[in-house]
Amino acid sequence: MVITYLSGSVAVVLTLFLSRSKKLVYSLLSLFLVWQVWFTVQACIHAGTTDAVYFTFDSLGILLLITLTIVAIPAALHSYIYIENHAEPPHSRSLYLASLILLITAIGAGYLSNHIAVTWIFTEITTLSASALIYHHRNKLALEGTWKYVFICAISITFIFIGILFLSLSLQHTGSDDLSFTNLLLRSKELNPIWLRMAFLFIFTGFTAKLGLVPMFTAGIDAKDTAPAPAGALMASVLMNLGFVGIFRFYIIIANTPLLHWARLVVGAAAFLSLFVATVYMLKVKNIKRMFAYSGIEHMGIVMIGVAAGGIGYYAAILHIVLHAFVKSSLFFQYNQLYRVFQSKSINHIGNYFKYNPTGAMVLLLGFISSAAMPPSGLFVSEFLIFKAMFDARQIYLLIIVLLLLTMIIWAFGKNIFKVLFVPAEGFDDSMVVRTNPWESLSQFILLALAVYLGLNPPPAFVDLIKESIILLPH
Amino acid sequence: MLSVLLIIMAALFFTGIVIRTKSLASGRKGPGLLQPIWDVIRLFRKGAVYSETTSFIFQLAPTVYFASIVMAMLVVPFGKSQGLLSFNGDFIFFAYVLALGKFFNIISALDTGSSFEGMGASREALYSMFAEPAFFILMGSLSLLSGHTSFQEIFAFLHIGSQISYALAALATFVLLMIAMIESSRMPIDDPKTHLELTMIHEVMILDNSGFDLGLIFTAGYLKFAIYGALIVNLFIGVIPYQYAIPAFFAIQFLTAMTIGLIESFMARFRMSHNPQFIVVLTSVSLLIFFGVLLILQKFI
Amino acid sequence: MNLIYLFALIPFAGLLLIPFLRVKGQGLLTLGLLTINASISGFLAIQVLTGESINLILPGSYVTGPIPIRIDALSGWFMLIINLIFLTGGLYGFSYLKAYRLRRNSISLHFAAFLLQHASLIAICVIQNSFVFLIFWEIVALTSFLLIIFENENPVTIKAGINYLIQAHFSIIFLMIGFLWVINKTGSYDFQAITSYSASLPGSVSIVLFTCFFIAFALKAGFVPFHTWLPYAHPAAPSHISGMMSGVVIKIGIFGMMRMLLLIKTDFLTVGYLILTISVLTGLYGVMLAIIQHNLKRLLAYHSVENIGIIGIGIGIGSIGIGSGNVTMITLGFAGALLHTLNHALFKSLLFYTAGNVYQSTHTMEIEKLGGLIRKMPQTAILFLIGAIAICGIPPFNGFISEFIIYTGLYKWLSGGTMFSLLAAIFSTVGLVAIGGLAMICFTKAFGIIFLGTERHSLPVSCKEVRFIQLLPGYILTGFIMLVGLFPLMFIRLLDQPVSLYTGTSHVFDGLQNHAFEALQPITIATWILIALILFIFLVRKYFLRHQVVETGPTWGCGYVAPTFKQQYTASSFVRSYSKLFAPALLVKKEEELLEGIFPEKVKYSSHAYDKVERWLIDPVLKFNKNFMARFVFLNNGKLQFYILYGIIFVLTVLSIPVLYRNILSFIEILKFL
Amino acid sequence: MIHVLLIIFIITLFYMAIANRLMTYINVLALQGVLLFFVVFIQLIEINPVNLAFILLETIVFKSVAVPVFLSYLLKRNNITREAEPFLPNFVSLVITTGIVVVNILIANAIKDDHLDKIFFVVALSTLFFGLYLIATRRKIITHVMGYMVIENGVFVLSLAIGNEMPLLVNLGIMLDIFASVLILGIFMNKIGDVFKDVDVDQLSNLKDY
Repeated sequence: MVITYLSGSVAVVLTLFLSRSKKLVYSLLSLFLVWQVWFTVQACIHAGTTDAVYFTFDSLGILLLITLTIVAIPAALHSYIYIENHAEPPHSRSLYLASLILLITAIGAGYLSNHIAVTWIFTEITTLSASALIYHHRNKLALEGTWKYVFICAISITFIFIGILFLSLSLQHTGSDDLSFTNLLLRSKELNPIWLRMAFLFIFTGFTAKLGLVPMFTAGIDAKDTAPAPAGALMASVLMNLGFVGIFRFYIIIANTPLLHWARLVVGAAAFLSLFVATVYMLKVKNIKRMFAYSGIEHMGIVMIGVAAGGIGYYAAILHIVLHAFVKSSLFFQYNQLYRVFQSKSINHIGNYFKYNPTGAMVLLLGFISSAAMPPSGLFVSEFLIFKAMFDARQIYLLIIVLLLLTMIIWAFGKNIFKVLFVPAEGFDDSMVVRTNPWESLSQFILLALAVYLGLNPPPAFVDLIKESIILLPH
Repeated sequence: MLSVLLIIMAALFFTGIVIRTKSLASGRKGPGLLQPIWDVIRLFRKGAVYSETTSFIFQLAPTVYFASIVMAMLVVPFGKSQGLLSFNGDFIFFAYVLALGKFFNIISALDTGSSFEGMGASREALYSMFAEPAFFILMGSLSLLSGHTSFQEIFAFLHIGSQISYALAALATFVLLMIAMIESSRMPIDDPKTHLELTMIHEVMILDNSGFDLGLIFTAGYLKFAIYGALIVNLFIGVIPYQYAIPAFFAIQFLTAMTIGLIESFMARFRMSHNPQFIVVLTSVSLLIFFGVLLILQKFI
Repeated sequence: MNLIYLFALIPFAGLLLIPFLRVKGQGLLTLGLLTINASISGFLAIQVLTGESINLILPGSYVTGPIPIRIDALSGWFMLIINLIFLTGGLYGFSYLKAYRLRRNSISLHFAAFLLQHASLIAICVIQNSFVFLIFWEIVALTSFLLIIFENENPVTIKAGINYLIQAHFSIIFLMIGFLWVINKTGSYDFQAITSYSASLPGSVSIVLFTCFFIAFALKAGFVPFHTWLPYAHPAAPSHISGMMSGVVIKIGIFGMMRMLLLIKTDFLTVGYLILTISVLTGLYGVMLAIIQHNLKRLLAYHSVENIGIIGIGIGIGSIGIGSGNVTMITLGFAGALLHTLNHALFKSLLFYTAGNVYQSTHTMEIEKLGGLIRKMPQTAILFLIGAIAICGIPPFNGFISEFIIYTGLYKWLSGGTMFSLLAAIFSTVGLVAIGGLAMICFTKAFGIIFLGTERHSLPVSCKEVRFIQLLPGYILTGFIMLVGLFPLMFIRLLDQPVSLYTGTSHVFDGLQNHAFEALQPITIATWILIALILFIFLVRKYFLRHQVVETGPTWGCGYVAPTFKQQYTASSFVRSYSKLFAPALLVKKEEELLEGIFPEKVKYSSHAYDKVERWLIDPVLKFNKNFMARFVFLNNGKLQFYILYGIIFVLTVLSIPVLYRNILSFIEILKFL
Repeated sequence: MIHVLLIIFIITLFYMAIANRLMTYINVLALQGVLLFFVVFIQLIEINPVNLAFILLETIVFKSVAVPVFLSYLLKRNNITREAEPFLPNFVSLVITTGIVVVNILIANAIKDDHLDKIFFVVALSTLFFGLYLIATRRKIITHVMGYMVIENGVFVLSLAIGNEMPLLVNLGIMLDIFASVLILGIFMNKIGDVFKDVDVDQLSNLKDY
């Protein structure tokens, strides 16, 4: 079935890439959305089964796939709005949409793959498609962003590959050469610890480029900054989740070996550093898009801290990463309407958005509240659980530092957001402000509401999915 | 009831005695003892002049001031007999009802918009603020000593026996006397003798009052003296029978008045900037009293 | 049960409807829904205050677990206060916001937040699940933030709002740590777990736990040194919000504190002394800074700090009473605290509403610029005067009653005990007295300068009395102030249930087996006599003056022929001698040019009050933090090589650390060997 | 024999460390390709011939011909100056390179695993870190590309170490190699040359946060 899905999407991509007529392009886009939804439904139906050897519809995969689909639909919608507002030339339009669809497909397949090498391959493909999206504007900055992103990702992919080589080394003396997660988990006791250590280190470092964690977080920021906002939304939410999947699946294996403690230290250190870096730059940046990106870094830091803390932290981490996908993408979607009003992404030139587009302003406000993990946003729930996990792990001092850092982030984020929302920007004449249609914000409201609902009152199915996806971890 | 009558009677003469003492001390004959009362009565019959900057506050204030003094008078006991009102913590009521009077005094002074009266008002507010803690500590220590929290019981159960308690009584007298001086802003805090514009606190606040209002204010002033005098009396008479108590009352009131007169004739007014220190001294003195009480109760371990 | 669901439903109905209505409709809808919710919660509150307590458990969700809802007398009392202030505040806001009717968006946001805040405040009072409690706690913070920043074009307002938001978030942090501690030990979100757990703790540890909660609630209530957000938030907010903030929102901190005193079993004596000390300091510091403020709302804000201190003194006495098993002190302390909570809510919101009237007709809050308003807006003046007298704790108004009860508690405490406790008692008394005296300076200044004398500054011609509808809330509050002042026993009866929660014995006041309140009866009589006396003398005065000539003339200038309004006493000059005396405690920045020469130039003088606590506790931390964080901005410097270097460094560090670690260990071994 | 080749490989790294001209780098890359060709031939002789042929083809055609030619074409096309312009003097980089190699030998020595031919490990890691070092210390953008190529070679060597057991991984490595190189070089030749005339790294540091 996955094969069908992949071939189908590839077909769509190719035809899109070649086709120039507006109608055809958009019908193909909507066709793909249907295709995507169908695939998701199929995945849910065949939950637990393995497909085409390398893919398994396990609960983590399904959960994130559903998230992907939910985010993908408004992404497509906003891409449409974006393209129509910018009156893109046909070829760039097709290129954009083709690479968007390719990105979505690759991410989806990456979630589901049960073989580390396959995950790795799809990660490469995301790099390819993402770079096309980042370069969409075709100006100096876009080029620089693309170059950096591609280069860093190439390096990180190489790291992952080295990691895989080490992994195979550690597997060597067990006589099996199957690098699928299930097999690794099966033999986790026999793996050679030295090579496993190296393998985890390199794979972790490699995936941080996608996940947006210290050390490789840098390129992702530039990418999300220079890419068109709808694509940026995908990169800031579901693409990060792909990195998470890569690390998490491998973490499950290492968690069943004596190396768990060491792995915890590594992940925890990286996560804490990311949180710190995020704070530093949240206090610094004046570019609202980059600010969103850094807040993403912060959230990934929190997620990985949850993973490192263990216990209820695993549950909270998965919950957090799903909810964060919704919140952050809605913020990025809103960014387009903001930009349409002010024609600038620098906070100094933006102000009193509440006056020009109250609906959108509400999205920004709620988005801020959610992303600052203040109640009633669902992220508060996950963060609370993560703090609880830290408390249970006897990391009270670390917890206090984390809380302080988060407070600073809220302060910085709030300062900028409320400047954007309310305080008029000096020297901005609102004579030619375009009236934005409030219904554009509907999808964002839905995403935010979803985050609240899933956080505060999660339906049993959702809870079960999360619980199953962490069932292999030692509790 | 008895206390009220006595206080009123004392009030009739008190200021007269003070003035007479002062004039004798300065080698003059001086007016009759009841002269102040005649002045007040004359004022009551007069009309009034109001500044056009003033509002109804200005007209209401003297009434409230007078009423507050009268209320304060009602809770003061006399030896065995309670005041008209007597309850636990009535001295708190005493202090706060006087505060009501002050409040209105101050705002009525501000109502005229005159710089002089504003000055007086600001000082009145500051000094009374300074004076209050002393009174409360004094009453607190007395109530601790007697184990009761109403004027009448406190004074009734105050056993003046040991040397320490004599010292305490003396100190208490001093404190009460000084509070009285501050409250009615006499020497050494303020000098009512000088020409009105130069008296710095109380007298200057009532520059614009005239007629009936002025009369009320004067009467209130006389009553105030008598009230504090009565408190001082109560310190000493305890529960002795009336045939001794009542003469003692007048004797002590008379002494108090004379003391005030003498102080006023032989002392110079403090510099305004020195007054706060002086008033805070009262607080420390009353703290001394408190420690004395602790001594008596053997609380020092 | 259904009532509660209805209650929870209504604000959301409001949220959905408000954005689609016109301004007037929004206001009416808000008022209507508010009234419904208030009557629901008020109904429940009356029920619990008359004896029965409501316990029920909502199912909750997977994350929250079961949500116990326990409405006891304490919740009831606070619910009544909240409802009262919100109703008047809503009414006032309804007419206050008419001036802004053009800014529809802000107003709809405002009203939505208003409804939500009321609901969540009530929820805080009744919900006993720590997780849900946290959620509502933060919702209150958020909504009050939204309410504060109503005049949101002004950067100062936003700054003040964020300042508040962050400090509120700190309170959440402390709450969270406290709750997490309990959850971690007991695994239960229910508040009863706190009781059981703290009971199992040794006193010293449980005090740490209590301190955690205490700081959290002190941040909300604005105890010194956690008060620094108040003087910014109140002036920034529209007046009805300032009124509600200091009437209710900071009181929720008091509520939390008293709730914790019920829940946590700890060494109440120590806790009592702790609270008492902080409270006395708070009261003194608050009023001392209030006096030198030039902005009326800042002044009132500092007075909220002062009154929180007074309430705290009551709580302190109460918990000392619990610690020493002195029922009278418990009764007097907590009764005083609770009653003063109500009283402060009443007169402080009254004062803020009148301040709002002044602001709307003069467009300034600078005391120095006002003057003689009593002739332009007499009703506002009278209302303000009543509020001022009440807040100074002077009879015949309500402030006196609660302060009197607290005094009685102090003197009961003073009636015996160890040297230490006696000293503590006497100094708290001195503190309370000083607070009263200073408050009198402050409000004679405020009332005298703003409303009396002549204009110190040319006021706008449009300056006139506001419409009656806008005065109405003030009159209602005045009515309550009178009621408490003249019929205190009525309210004392209501306090019977809440206080008996602390004493443990039910119906403490029936027959007054402890002679706590026997004084209130004569007090009431005395107050009546006082009023009667004033009326009587006033009539006599009228009688005497009826035949006399009553004329008006200029104020007696002591011979000076050309007095101008500039010669009046100003606020600064009124408190000059005070601020000279208290200079060490204050922080007044002065800019003055002295007169020189025979024909001096125009000179100017200006002074700004600043907060020492803020200068010493807050600012350095922020400064350090800023510099520290700024040291790390080189990380993302746009150079690809560095980005790759980070990767290398990370890998190498992780690889090398274990090796180094081992080497260091062996080295230490060698050292040991040597 | 393999060992000799690998040692020569390491020596090429030293040479690269002290080389000044970009052209030299390109030649070294080509030489490395050839070396790898032989290494593959000897090391993987017993895997199935088709796969072997594919790998050999990749090494000889892609690594040692296509990439160098393409790089030199880029040099001419964007008329990039011939100097490598390192941040550090060659002597230092030589020392550092030696250090890298030594450290790797030590690490390899520390690892107890008889399944692995240590020299592969040493060569691979040295190459990897040397490549990273090259990227970090050269000023021109194109040297980044070359550094990346060096890294790829290192990874390739590492994959050869286990090529017998898992030829799949070798193929994956090749795929990565081709994919990434094409992507990077593609961007490079299309755009960067045109947009940024004087291709200096500092040109590409506008996206930053301070």
